[in-house]
Amino acid sequence: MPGILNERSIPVLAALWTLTLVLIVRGTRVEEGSALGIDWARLWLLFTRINPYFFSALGIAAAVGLSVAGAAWGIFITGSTLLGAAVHVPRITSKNLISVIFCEAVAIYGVIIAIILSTKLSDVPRDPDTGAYHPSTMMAGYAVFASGLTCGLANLVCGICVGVVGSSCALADAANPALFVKILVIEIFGSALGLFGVIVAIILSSNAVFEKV
Amino acid sequence: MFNRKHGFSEAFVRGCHSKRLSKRDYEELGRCDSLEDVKTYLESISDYSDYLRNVQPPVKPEDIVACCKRRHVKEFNTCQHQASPPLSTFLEYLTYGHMIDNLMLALNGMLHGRSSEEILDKCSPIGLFDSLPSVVISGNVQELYRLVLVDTPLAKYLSGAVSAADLDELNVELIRNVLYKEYLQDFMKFCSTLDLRTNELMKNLLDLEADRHAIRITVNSFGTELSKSVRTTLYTNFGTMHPDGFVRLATCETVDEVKQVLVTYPGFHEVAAKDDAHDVDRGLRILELESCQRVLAEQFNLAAFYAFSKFQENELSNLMWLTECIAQRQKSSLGEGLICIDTHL
Amino acid sequence: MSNQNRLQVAPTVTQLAVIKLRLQGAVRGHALLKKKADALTLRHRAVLKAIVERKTTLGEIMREAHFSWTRARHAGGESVKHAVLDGVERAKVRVRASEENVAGVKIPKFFLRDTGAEQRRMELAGLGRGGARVREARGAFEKAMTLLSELASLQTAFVTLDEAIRTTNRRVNALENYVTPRLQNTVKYILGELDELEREEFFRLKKVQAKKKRDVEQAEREVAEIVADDEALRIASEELRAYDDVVRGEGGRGAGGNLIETEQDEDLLF
Amino acid sequence: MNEDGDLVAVIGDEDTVTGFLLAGVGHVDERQRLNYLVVGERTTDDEIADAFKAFTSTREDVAVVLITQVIADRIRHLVDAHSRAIPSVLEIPDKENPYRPESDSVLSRVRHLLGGDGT
Repeated sequence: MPGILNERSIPVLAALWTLTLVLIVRGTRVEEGSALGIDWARLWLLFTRINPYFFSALGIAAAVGLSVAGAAWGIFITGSTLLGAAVHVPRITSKNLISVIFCEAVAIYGVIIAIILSTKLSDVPRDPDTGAYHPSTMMAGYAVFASGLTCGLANLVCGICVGVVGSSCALADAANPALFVKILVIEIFGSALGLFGVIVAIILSSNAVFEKV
Repeated sequence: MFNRKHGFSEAFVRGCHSKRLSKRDYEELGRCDSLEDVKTYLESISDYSDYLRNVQPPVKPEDIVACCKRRHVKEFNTCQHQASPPLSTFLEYLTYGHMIDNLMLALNGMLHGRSSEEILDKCSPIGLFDSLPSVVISGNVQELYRLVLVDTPLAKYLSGAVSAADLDELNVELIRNVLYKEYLQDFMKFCSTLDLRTNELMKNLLDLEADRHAIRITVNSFGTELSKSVRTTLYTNFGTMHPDGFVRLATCETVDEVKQVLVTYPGFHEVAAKDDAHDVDRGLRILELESCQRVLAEQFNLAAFYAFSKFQENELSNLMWLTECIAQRQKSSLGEGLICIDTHL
Repeated sequence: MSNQNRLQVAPTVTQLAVIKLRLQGAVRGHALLKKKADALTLRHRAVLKAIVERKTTLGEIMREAHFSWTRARHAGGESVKHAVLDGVERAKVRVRASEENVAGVKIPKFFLRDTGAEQRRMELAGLGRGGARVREARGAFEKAMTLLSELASLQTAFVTLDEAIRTTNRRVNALENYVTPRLQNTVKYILGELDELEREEFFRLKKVQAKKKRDVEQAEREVAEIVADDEALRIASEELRAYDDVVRGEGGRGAGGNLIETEQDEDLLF
Repeated sequence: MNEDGDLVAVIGDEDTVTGFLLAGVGHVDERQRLNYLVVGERTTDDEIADAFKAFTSTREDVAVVLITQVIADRIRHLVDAHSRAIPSVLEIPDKENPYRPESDSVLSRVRHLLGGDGT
């Protein structure tokens, strides 16, 4: 399967994405008159009525899913290079497992955040009069979603970053053992990126409280 | 994304590359007094031991070079077996150069009625193609032309450049160089379909190769019957010197004139500043290997494989030079042929 | 005198003259051949010196030639080699033999000759790679070829001269040790034989003379006795008659015997 | 005798032969006979001997036979036995082994004749 994310496919994907958005927006448009515009009020209504638990679940899924995707990607990049380089220089395998472990750590961040987020969830009934959720519940839902997304995206990119650096590290180590520690430092910085995401995610989610009012 | 498919091969190639003989190794080898010493040294430091083990004394230069060649072929083949497109196509392109040589060998051998085993024996193993044996046993030139056209990857070059009738009359060396020119141009076209970075790097490398090809043809055609108009047809349609540099090269008659042309190009300035005529060739090779070295400093692109194969060739030629020098007791000339770009960072 | 070491000739004066002439010829021939042998040996030595010298430089020249070819191969790769090996058509360099005369011995001498045969296939060898080096290597090997052709001439000269010297020496030796002594022996033999004959004749003549003298003396003495004694005279005249008989008989027999003897001698000789 | 002159035959390893071919001694006649023999790893002594005999006795158009010393050693009896003046057999050094005058059949005769001062 050829790579989906290459130079030529990105514009196509962007166009598709835009088209989808337009369709969604157009689909929600009120069928009256000929004014071609977006019915923001209706969209807003739609948006406020979405269940906060849906957002929470989506956030948790994003946290663990994107992190694992990033970690896997990184491990793949590092791993394939590591294997190739190890054919001729077997000694690098054990040392360069650190790169793989760094990638693995990214997945663990995701899992941790996912666990933290999922412990936030608790059952909050709707307002019996309006049938809507209390604004603080809604806010908690959004916060969990945002925190999950933050953590997931950060970890995805971090995983790729660590993977690329890790693969270079394997090559450099194979060529010259003295380079290993130097590149490892770079790798640590890369892996710290994921941690920033995790910290922000934790802070973000700390505001989210599902409680009965 | 590059690594998903080519990461292993790239790392493998780099692993092979890191096992190249380094400058220090060459220095050590230069101190050897006999080929037995060379053999022992090679066995002790590098991956050659497996290949050298079966070499019986007296050791001949050919033996050591053959071992080196076997090793390179094995590396290359491993790489090729691992490859998936576009790397596999890229590697195939790398074999075409050897294929052209093999084809010319077959053609030449056939014209002289050599036996097919003899020809196949001499063929470079990297450039073997499935139908080569049938090409070799084909009875006449027409048959050979047809066969090549039908089942070899070289068909597109051959059909474009020469006709069956030419094959009989033209000088084999001319055909070889015409094919090589077509091959370079096609390779260039292929590279433009690859990812941006590879394309960029390969463009530089192939430009240089095209210039080298043109310069060498010019220098080597002095004093031969090759006319200037024919010479022009052997130049490629790209290259850093294309087109006006090639036009000027075409009119050159001495090495000095070539140098004057070269001086105007910044890349070749240093090469042209040398005194000896042969230094031009050597300078160009060094230039090529240096740019290959630069390419190897980057990861995640296919140009590394090209650089790898160039370094392979260089090692082979270095080793040949070294062993011959030692065998012929001409160690004073050792430095003249060795080109070692230190591959280790 | 043994029969082996001389010619079987009649020991006559004519033969002697012939043999003497032959001996003279043999001696002169010997001197000439000796001179020729010396000339050849001189030349031979010169050739040997030259061969040794050339062979020593050959090592150096070949080494250079090989190395320049290695350079070509290094620059042009294996394909250059195949291009050359497969590019053979007609010989461009041939050798031409001419002959030189040293003391009557024809010595072949090789000259390199460029036939001008076109070497189209080889001409462009290494066009793409290493062509200039290939041309250098060609020059080096052509140089080696020139030296080798000289060496070939010298070596052929050596072998020819060797052969010629051996033949000449054999002849000289034959003349010296066989032909000349044989002729000399023959001369000696003939001379000896002639002497013998002469001595025999002389002796016989002497013998005859002595007897005649004795007989004459005896007759004279008897005549003197007869003169002195009449009695004796009668007896003397009787006896004288008898002597005449004897002398006639003896003289006739003696001459015949001699002749036969000489003939028998010659027969024996032959 | 050919009016163009006679040929030079070469018996040697690949590089030596190639060098001389480069100099232009190579010849392929109408009957596709070659005037050179490339001795490789698989060439047997018999093949060399056959070629040597062909160059020295059978073929009339060969005046000089060049043979590398290493190979001459393999058929030493034939080389030593060759005593005719034409074709003359020359032993040449090959690229790896320096010239060894002591094993040259002509030179050994030379030294014998010169009585020691041959070198």
